[in-house]
Amino acid sequence: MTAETTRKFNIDTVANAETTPGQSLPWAELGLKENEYQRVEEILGRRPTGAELAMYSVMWSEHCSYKSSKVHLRQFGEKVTDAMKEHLLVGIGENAGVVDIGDGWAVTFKVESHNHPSFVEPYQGAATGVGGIVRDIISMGARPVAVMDPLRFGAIDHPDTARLVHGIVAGIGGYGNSLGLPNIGGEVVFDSVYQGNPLVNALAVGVLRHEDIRLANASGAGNKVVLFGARTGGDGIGGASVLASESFDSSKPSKRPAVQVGDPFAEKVLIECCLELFKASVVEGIQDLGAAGISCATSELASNGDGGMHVELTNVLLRDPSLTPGEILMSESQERMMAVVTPENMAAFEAIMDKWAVEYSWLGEVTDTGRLIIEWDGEKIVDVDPRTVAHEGPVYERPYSRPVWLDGVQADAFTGSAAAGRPADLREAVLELMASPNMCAKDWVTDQYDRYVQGNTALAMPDDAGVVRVDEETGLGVAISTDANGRYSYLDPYEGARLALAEAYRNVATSGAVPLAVTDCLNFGSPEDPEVMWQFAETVRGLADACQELGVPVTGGNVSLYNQTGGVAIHPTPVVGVLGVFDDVARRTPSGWREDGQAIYLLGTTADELDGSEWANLRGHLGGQPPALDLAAEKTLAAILVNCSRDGMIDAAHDLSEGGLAAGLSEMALRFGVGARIGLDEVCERDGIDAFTALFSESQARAVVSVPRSEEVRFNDMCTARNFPTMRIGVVDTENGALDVQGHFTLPLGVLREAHQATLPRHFA
Amino acid sequence: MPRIVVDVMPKPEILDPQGKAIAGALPRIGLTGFAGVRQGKRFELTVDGEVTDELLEQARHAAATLLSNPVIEDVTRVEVLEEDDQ
Amino acid sequence: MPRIVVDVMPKPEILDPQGKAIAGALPRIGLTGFAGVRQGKRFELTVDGEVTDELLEQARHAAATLLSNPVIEDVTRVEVLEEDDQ
Amino acid sequence: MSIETPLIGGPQPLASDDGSSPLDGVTVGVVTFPGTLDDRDAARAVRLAGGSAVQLWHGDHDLQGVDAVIIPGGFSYGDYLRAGAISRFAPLMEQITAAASGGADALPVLGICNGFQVLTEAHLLPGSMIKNNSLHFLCRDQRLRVENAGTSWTSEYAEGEELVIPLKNQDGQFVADNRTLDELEGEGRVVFRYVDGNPNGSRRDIAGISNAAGNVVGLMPHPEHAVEAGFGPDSSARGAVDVRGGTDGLGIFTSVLKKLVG
Ligand SMILES: Nc1ncnc2c1ncn2[C@@H]1O[C@H](COP(=O)(O)OP(=O)(O)O)[C@@H](O)[C@H]1O
Ligand SMILES: [Mg+2]
Repeated sequence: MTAETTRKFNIDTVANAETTPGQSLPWAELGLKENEYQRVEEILGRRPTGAELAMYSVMWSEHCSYKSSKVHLRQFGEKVTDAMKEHLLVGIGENAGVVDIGDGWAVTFKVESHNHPSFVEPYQGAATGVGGIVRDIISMGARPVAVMDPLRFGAIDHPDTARLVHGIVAGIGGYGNSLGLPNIGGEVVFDSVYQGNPLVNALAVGVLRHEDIRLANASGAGNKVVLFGARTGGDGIGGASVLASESFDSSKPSKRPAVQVGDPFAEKVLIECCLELFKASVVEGIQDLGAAGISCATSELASNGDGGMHVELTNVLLRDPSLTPGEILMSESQERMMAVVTPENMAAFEAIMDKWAVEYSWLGEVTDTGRLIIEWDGEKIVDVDPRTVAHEGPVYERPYSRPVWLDGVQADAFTGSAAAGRPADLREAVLELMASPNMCAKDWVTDQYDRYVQGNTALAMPDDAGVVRVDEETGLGVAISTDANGRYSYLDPYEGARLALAEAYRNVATSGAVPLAVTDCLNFGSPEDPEVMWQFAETVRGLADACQELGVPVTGGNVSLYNQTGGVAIHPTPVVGVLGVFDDVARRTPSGWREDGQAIYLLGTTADELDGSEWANLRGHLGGQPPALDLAAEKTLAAILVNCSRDGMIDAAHDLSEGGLAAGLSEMALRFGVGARIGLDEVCERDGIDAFTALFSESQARAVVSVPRSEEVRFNDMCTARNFPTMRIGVVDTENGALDVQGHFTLPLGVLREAHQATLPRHFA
Repeated sequence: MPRIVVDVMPKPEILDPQGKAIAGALPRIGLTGFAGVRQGKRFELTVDGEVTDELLEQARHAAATLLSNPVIEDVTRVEVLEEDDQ
Repeated sequence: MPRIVVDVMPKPEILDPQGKAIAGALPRIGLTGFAGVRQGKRFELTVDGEVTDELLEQARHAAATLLSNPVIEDVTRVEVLEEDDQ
Repeated sequence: MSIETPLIGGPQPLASDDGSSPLDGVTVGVVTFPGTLDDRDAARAVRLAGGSAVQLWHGDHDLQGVDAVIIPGGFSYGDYLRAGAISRFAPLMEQITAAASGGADALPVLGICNGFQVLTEAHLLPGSMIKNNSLHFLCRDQRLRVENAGTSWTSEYAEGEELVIPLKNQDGQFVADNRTLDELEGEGRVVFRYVDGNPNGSRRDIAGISNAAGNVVGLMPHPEHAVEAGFGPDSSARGAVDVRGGTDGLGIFTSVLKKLVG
């Protein structure tokens, strides 16, 4: 049978659905629950057509409808004060939030997950993860300017880990590098809980002028709807090929790809061509095609606009001519966009497409009927209220309960049994920490990423935050950091989420930027497990509360559920990204000292807080309570760090988090290969701790800075005025070539660097 | 020395960006006769001595595990290369 | 649809880093029978209709100019693919 | 105002804005292919060196009267077939090839990374590039030595001078047969050599070469990423610098501008 006849025969039309109410449809195979299917029938007043069923089933999936998480995510909106909204141009709900950074400039940023596809096919899964988040950014009207990649893998020595690390890192680099987007940061964490469920989160940032903001809506009856970019193939509809039955013919459905292959070149061209469209003001509304493809784009554009759209589906350009209408609606082929264009602008639109050799097809037009009508060769196959598809999916109040095991875990403090975990030799302990999978240098990964392209990168790995310039005239720019600590969240999900936010906020301030806004990617196990659901609920509550206390709103994000193998879920892993702004990126503070004789100060106090720490992790222990969080102290610390950068009071700053002071001092010394002499006695005395605790505790609201001699008085006065505990703990030494912790050990930087650098190459090179 | 050749092609249903880019370039250099292009890989495994059945079996195993990614590629040939076939 | 196949291999005197990496990996999965590996490319050009001499000529031209770089590669085959040869 | 960082700066005189700069009217074209990435950066480098950049589109047939051309880095056509393989057939490449041939006074052309690959594919420069030894994309701050300070693009350096310039690519291993290599060495056409370790396996540590006349130069590292303090590499071959303060690449761009006015 030729493609042409397949395309014509036996299409399930609306008329057909009306006359054959008894026809059975594969709703269960498509993932709908019985009550959900009944709801679809109620909405339509008849059974759905095959094409309608395809749309409802993908749009009402967990991934697209947030049906398990919605009731909780509302807090991000509810806990936002007017003051927090001050810089928000576009909030949650759009493809990505948009933040005002001054001078008429705005920034949009968002983090998303591509976890499961990356486990199946690491290179393509990670690559298309970058592709997807970048299209979200373009669809806001922005030029993408940077990406970041928070990653989680299983144990470093597990036999499957090298496959995932190689593929995922190469995929992120392969796609991002080809798009010309500098990679300015991310995370690499190894923990056996992620063995069968690696986390691949990708963050993208874009820049735009206020007046260039584009929204995903289709208004103006009579305006044309156009699909452009790559052709539509059978990508991402593997499980849904049951829909072949919609055509009721006996020929076997043709094979559908198990994974999607990304085409970064097509996306790069798509970016340039969209920017030309924006510049020429040729599009009224625009939407990227991601999950749920055309189903999502048409129903969202229509319901966010005048409410109606009329589309002829046979106009879609296909890569695989055997696709049925339902499959075309569900296809997740990459590198596609949909736009709304006035009739007057059609020629201008086509000229830009032709210049970039991008394929496009006019699908139909915007109407004011309140209905989304899709036809197949003139026959109506979809007739729905688009809101019911896009926004009125099921919402579940899933039961949740605090895990019974949590009390036992929280009671099992590492500090209590510290004798066993306390090293005899601090020098060896620091070396072991800095060589450990989570604390070792990540250069083997980050050297595979372009950090230079676009010429605006002011800070990147290994500094605390990535910093890019936005405006070449003034130096206006942004800083971003992403953080999460799954172990803290496992011990206490409410506090864990707050700690993740605090760390990202602190990192941004450490670089010298004023924190402005938040994005998050919430990676969890199955929402159908009440204990996981409780972790999720606590996480959202914690993050929303902490955002309110710090005065930074969540502007968008993503939820990834079902990250579990068998009955075992990953640690709750809320990846939090904080965006900050600089008046002039020339003021950014690097994370290493360079000038001989500068004074080294420790900001903040240290308590005996080793539960959940990297050190405890190295000793195979996970129990107790995560470190205590004082958000007022975090705010003060951030204000100090930002002021210091503005007024030139410090030359280097590094926040203290995983690995504590030991990691902080080591990284600062290694940054430019410059040593230091450190004394811990006064800190130990003031805080009532020993040297081991001073070095390895992960107490929050701390940072180390280096202060030029001429600035010490001013620096101390400022900290005193803000009543923030500060202590001089040493001095930069360009001669000794070592990290010298007096009275305890001297660690030559060569030895330290070798230990720090060797780990990833040893496992993966 | 005798060689075993292994051909690996992207699965037909999988997007092949490389083939697509070439297909786009051909008309620009005046070659308009082709409806599509797909780009795959060709491996030549050199054998020191004679090609035994066991070695062919090894080559098939290599083709299925190391030389192709079964999620996106098909092994389309594992064969001893005839001398004149170079 | 008929296909013309074009095989391109790295020149023997040019180091082939990919082939080398594969040769190094084979013994690690227990395949010790091969003396060397080279990785090249295989292109399949689809023809809409019949393969004429003129089309074969076009394919040869494409192989020599676009599909290979004579500084580092040799075109080792330009041929109509037999049906059963897939 | 548009979201676009301006690629084409208005003419920006080197010396002052009294309009008397010798660089007035000197223009350097920067070619954009589909998939080119570093065109804005190359244009910025030209501006920082005091010249004016003009955007050239691969599909045009006109060099717009530019005095020199830069083919910047990126992944033209995705580099899917071979880096530079498809781009070299662009209409504009015919103009460039014609203008670049014909001796020392012919059009100066610089190919950076992907641009270098395009120049070898177009046979304006000998040899070719294959995958890095590591088979990985590699981004790092690379030390180079200027081996020939007599080309259109290196006259501002001293022979033997070292530079630190970012290197970032996947197919950066320069190969050619021994005869060609000997010829390049013998004629002083090895313009840049890697020092402190060969990052990718390039024959004879070659990082950049020129044609016989010295007007066409190609190199794998990216001088346009080491032209502006605050956004370059962390170090300079001239001694320690501030964080991301390295500007060792600027001389490439000032060299050609000086040549054009002198
Ligand atoms: N996957 C990655 N991609 C890009 N940069 C990364 C990645 N992993 C780590 N980095 C960078 O390496 C540096 C050190 O990482 P990490 O120790 O996790 O930072 P921090 O503790 O300050 O959050 C940071 O600059 C971080 O952005
Ligand atoms: Mg940090």
